[in-house]
Amino acid sequence: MRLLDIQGLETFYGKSQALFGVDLSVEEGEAVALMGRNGMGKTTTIRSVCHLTPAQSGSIAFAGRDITRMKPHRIARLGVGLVPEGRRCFPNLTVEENILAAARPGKWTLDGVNALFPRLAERRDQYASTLSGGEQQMLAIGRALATNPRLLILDEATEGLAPVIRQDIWRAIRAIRAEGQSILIVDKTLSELLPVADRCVILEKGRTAWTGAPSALTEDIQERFLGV
Amino acid sequence: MAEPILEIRNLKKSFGALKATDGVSLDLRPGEIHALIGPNGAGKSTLIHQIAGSLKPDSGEIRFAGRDVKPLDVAARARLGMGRTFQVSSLAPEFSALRNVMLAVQAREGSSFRFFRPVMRDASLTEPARAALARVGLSDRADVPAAELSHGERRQLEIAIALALGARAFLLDEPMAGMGPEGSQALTGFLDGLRREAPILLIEHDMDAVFALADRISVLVYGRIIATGTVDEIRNHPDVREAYLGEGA
Amino acid sequence: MSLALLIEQILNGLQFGVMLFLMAAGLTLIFGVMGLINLAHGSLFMIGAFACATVAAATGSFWLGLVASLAAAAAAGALVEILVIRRLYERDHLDQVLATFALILIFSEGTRWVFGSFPLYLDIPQLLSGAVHLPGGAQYPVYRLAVIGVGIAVAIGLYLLIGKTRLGMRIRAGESDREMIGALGIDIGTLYTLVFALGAALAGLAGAMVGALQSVQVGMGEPVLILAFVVIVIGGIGSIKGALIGSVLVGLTETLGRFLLPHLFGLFMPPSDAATVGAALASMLIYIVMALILAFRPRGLFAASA
Amino acid sequence: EPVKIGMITTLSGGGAGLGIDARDGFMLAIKQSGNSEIEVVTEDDAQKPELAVQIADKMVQSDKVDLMTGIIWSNLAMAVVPAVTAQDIIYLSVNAGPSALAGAGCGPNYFNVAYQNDNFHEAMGEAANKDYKKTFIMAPNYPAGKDSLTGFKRYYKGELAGEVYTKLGQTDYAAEIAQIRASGADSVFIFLPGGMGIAFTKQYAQSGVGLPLLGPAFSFSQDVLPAIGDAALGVKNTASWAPDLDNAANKAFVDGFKAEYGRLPSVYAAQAYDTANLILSAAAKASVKDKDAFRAALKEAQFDSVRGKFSFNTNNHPIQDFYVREVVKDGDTLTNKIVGTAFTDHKDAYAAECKM
Amino acid sequence: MSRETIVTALLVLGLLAAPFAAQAMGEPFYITLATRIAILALAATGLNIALGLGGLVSFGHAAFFGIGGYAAGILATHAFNGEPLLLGLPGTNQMIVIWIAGAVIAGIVAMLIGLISLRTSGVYFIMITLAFAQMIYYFAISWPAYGGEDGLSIYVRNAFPGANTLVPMSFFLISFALLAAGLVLFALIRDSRFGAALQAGRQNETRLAAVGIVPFRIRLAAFVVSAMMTAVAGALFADLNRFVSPSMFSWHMSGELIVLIILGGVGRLAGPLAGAIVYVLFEFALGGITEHWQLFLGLILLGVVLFARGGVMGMLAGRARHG
Ligand SMILES: Nc1ncnc2c1ncn2[C@@H]1O[C@H](COP(=O)(O)OP(=O)(O)OP(=O)(O)O)[C@@H](O)[C@H]1O
Ligand SMILES: Nc1ncnc2c1ncn2[C@@H]1O[C@H](COP(=O)(O)OP(=O)(O)OP(=O)(O)O)[C@@H](O)[C@H]1O
Ligand SMILES: [Mg+2]
Ligand SMILES: [Mg+2]
Repeated sequence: MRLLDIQGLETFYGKSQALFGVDLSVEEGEAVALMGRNGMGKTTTIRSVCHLTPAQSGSIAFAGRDITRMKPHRIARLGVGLVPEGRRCFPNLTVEENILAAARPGKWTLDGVNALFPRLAERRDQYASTLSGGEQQMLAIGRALATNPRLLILDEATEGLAPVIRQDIWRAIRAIRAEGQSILIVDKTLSELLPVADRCVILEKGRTAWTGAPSALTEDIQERFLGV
Repeated sequence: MAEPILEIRNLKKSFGALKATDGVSLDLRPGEIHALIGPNGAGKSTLIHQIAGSLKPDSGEIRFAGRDVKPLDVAARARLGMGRTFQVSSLAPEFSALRNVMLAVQAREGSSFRFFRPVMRDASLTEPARAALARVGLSDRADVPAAELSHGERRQLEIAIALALGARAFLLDEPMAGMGPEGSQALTGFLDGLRREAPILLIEHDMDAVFALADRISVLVYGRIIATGTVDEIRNHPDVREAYLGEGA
Repeated sequence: MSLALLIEQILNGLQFGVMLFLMAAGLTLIFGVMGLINLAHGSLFMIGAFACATVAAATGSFWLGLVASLAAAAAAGALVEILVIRRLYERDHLDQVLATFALILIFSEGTRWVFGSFPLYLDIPQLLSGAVHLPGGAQYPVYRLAVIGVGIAVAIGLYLLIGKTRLGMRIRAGESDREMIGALGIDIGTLYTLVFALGAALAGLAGAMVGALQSVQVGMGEPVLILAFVVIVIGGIGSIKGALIGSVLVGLTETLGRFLLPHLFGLFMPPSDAATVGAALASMLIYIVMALILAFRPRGLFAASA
Repeated sequence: EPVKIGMITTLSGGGAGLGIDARDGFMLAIKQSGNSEIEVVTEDDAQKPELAVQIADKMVQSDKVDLMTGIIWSNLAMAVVPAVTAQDIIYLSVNAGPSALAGAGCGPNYFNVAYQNDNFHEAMGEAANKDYKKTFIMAPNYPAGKDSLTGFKRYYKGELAGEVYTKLGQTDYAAEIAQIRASGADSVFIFLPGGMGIAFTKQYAQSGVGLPLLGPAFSFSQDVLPAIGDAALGVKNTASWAPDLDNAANKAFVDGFKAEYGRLPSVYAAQAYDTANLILSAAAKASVKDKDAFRAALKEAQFDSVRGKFSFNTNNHPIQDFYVREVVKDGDTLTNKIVGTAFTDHKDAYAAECKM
Repeated sequence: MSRETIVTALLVLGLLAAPFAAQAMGEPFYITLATRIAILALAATGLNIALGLGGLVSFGHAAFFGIGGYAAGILATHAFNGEPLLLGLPGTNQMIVIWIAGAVIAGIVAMLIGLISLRTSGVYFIMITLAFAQMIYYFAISWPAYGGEDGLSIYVRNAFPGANTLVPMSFFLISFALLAAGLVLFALIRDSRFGAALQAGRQNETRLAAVGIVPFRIRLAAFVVSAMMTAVAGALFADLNRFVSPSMFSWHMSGELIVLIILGGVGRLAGPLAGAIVYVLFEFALGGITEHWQLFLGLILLGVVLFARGGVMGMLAGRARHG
């Protein structure tokens, strides 16, 4: 079944247009990598899906329902869990409160998150504003998992994490994907991203420029759209 | 060997029971890139904060350009030539990229207590700022407000500001974070050249960049430096593999 | 000046402090926790007092009046949130200042239009009239003890609500990042309407309870507004404990200053001059204390987060 | 010749009750006179001096009024009166009577139809001599408060159990009440206008201290009595007028006011009513355009005052009687009844300083 | 020319033209009203330096407004009665001397207040500046020497060389000239290096310090300049009303100055002027219509916040241009 289906998305920041027609879909249980150079519209696409920066035109469907005009919290409750760019932990809440504030019942509990990131358990009563960068990143992931989403959206979720932790996170991502969790993921480290992804979508200047399996992502295409 | 520009001796800083910096000694020599790596929460940013002056150490010494800088505040240390970037971009959001950089030029040039001459018509400010933007590849985004730049572009702007400061040493806290693969490659090349202008203390989790750039690497774990050495020494250091690099490296 | 009198004055100071907390409680929620600058807090206080006075006069029951004060202020609060505040979350704080300033004008003049220009009658309920005897011969009005009781109950309730419940976490999260808490599935809009209404209801409750001791008239909320901001800021924004301690500190300073300063100046001045100079200094005292505290602790006594 | 009167008074905010009473009393007199030659322009000063000045400028420059009146508060009067009278406009005060305008700052264009600020307090000082030996006195710490206690002390011969100045706008008096209780006083004199008086009187009654309470009429006038309630019963207060004062003019006024507005008038309404009648009497004798003649006509003060006899002293301030009143319950309504006379033909203390 | 420049020019010229039109139509009161607008706009422009450029929301600028006013009142009183002031200095009725005196005193007081207040930020700054103003307010109310709460009358408007200040038009022109000077100064500061640092400090203090500029010093200087401009306006205001009173120190006054700025457009050159025009005109027009004018004034202000982003200037000239 198609979990997320985006057609012809166009989004503006004020008067300036950032998306010019993004098409993207995520099947149930699939991990899709959203790629592109800096400033090509990856984050904007995600913000539009969550209705944080509403799209001007185009359509977004989630689990068969049109969510184009739905309020962000309703979309989240349908099962979209967001790890936003730049972490955005709640600085005036403790680590534990960050995880619990929006938690919804399901497989992921506080204990589950703590088991995934022992570091967070250690710092449980510390205000998020004083966490190290990487700790905040873990917290943002844990917080999203605790809402037990059907689709987990990760926008540069491994940014600033130490290699060991990244390996843990990629391992965790593979594990939850293996359990059928759907994932939409933005990440800059291709070597780690590609093995996890079932499919890749590349944005170029606010448009979907290429879609295909990771194996089809030739050096040529990488050179052309990603600059490597 | 040349005198180190930055010397840290036995620096300590605790947050309650947590020893975030636990007797760190470290130096930065002219012409080198000294990478500081370590697990999340090891105390790298805390160290930078203490060097730059935004956190007060509990004890220990910090010397920069031959001076004890402990009594100086952030601004005074910046004027001495510490070019620092932030782990999370810290910019003037309403100012254009250009004006963000001009601020640094203005600070380097001296007095900000000039009330009358319009800055935008002051070529002694705009020209160096444009040059700095050009060097990081942001020329065509010069007039875009910082708030409207994408994440990666903001990271580039941070570097441009540090350049415009005419720093005698750079303290870069995860400059690669948020840059795409292409950006990271470009930045790696750029930093490679930059070390000839001024040495760099580089905090980075991107090991490709670190291994490509670093002359020396120090590894910080739980507030202590557990190893310092060349790329190869560190890459093969068992404790470092265990605590930081993991099996992949 | 006897010791008994001094002790009684200290009690008065404590009592006044708790009363201040009660007056500031609603603002603690709206301003301290939700982070909204609400200059119309005094108006909500006034609405509570007017509702209580009107209903008490019509039914003869102070208690029905109290219920009415909660209901009226909560309704006014909800209305204000939905019609005005909601559109301003994403804006600069200063827009909230202007909007709520406008609301003061509207509420004050609207109240005068509806209720006329003369102060209303509101007395304490029969049940709580009279005084208890304290050890040492002083007596204390029962009603004031009740005010202390309610004040402390509100303090504990707020402390638990904000610090210990998931609702409290969400409110605080909304204060720092509204968009993000929404994106995590919390209907922050409705939540904030409710919390705003709750804060307004607390203001209304304070208006009714304190109104029975003072005069119920248009403009009665203005001094409350400033005092409430003062105690919250002294305590540290966002901290319930801080607001309570700030209130008691201000209550004690104000009461003892008023009482002791004229005596102090009386030591080296003729009594009449001492009375005026002492009083002049006493009226500045809480501001002096606030300035001193903020000079040494720029984020109040108990800043919620570093 | 039509007369244009500019009335600046407080119609909004906390002090609006006084201004509205003054306006209503004034307009009642105009209406009763049936004189259609008189035009009154009324504006709200919101109790702000700057706004009062702006309105005064407008009334002088734009509305071109002949006379001005209406201000309740001394600080607003000080802001408006000197500037207005300097432009040769006659100002008649319905309430405020700051000492500066009674003494050195007096002038031919300024008539005070109410009282000099100290008068009510002086009257209470005099009246208190009869029953009390040790009074605790209290007022807010601002000029009117200081004038009040000075006025009281000018005539009071007993001892002072305490002299306390409170913060302007204070609403909680627990500390002062404790001091009163501990002071060994035999009576308490307060000057706490508006909401301050309401709050104090309620709290004082609740405290059970029970010493006799004295004050000028301001704290126990008809505008605040309903709000204080039974706590005010038995309080003695002084004024130049009371609703039960026995003369024909007063009867016509009180009945007319009740019929017109459905409430009892206050002393502010009475003073404003007298002011209007004074103007009417002068207008009947002289043209308002002939300033000298009109001033002379005003000075004669030949009108039927609700206060009985009324005349102007050399400084254009009243010579009048002052009464002791007691708050009583008349059916369901609280009101004041005269229980004695404090002064007859009383003049203020500043007239000698007035060089006019 | 940008739309903002055009709107600004129109507002300034409109203010200049209005009194002449009023005079032609025989409505001299409108000259007074225009003078009032100019003076309040000048006071708010002063505050706009601290608040608009520096993000320093001073809720205590009434202190400086009042200091200017009392400088005028006290100096004029002493000139009038010939008694010497403190330290044997004579009073004066020369406006220029009064402006300088008011500005200098306000500058010194602002320096002292700023040294303490600028250690705080955000709402704490709002409240600590309020605290200082309230101290001065209560002092002024209870200090009998210059009238206490009753205030102080200036019997004859102070003098300006070559002009009869009692003629409304002359006094208007003086006030207008000072407003124009204030606006020019504001624009210069905004575009200067100092202004760049000040504005950067508002947006991101950490960034400013990290390039080597001490935010505290920049802010202190801005606070002092801002206070001085507001004090000059206060002195003019005293002369306009020929009266000063502690209400010039009250928090309502501080609040009103802030309201003027927000109403007009925060940090915009013509914001305070636009705000003053709208506020004073509505206050004046509504006051004559109904006793409940404050209700309608409230509704209008509310309408502006809700529907005109960025205040009146936002409505007329579009959103603020980014630097
Ligand atoms: N708040 C904003 N206002 C205006 N323009 C914006 C805003 N945020 C982003 N943009 C612009 O929208 C475009 C797309 O940005 P977006 O953040 O979606 O890119 P991205 O692909 O996520 O880049 P990165 O890899 O750097 O995070 C960019 O040109 C950017 O400058
Ligand atoms: N003010 C504070 N109070 C308490 N703990 C703090 C405070 N500031 C930092 N810490 C803790 O100190 C440790 C070191 O933090 P620091 O930011 O220096 O880590 P880091 O090495 O930069 O990590 P990363 O790579 O994740 O950015 C962390 O565990 C952090 O939670
Ligand atoms: Mg992005
Ligand atoms: Mg870090």
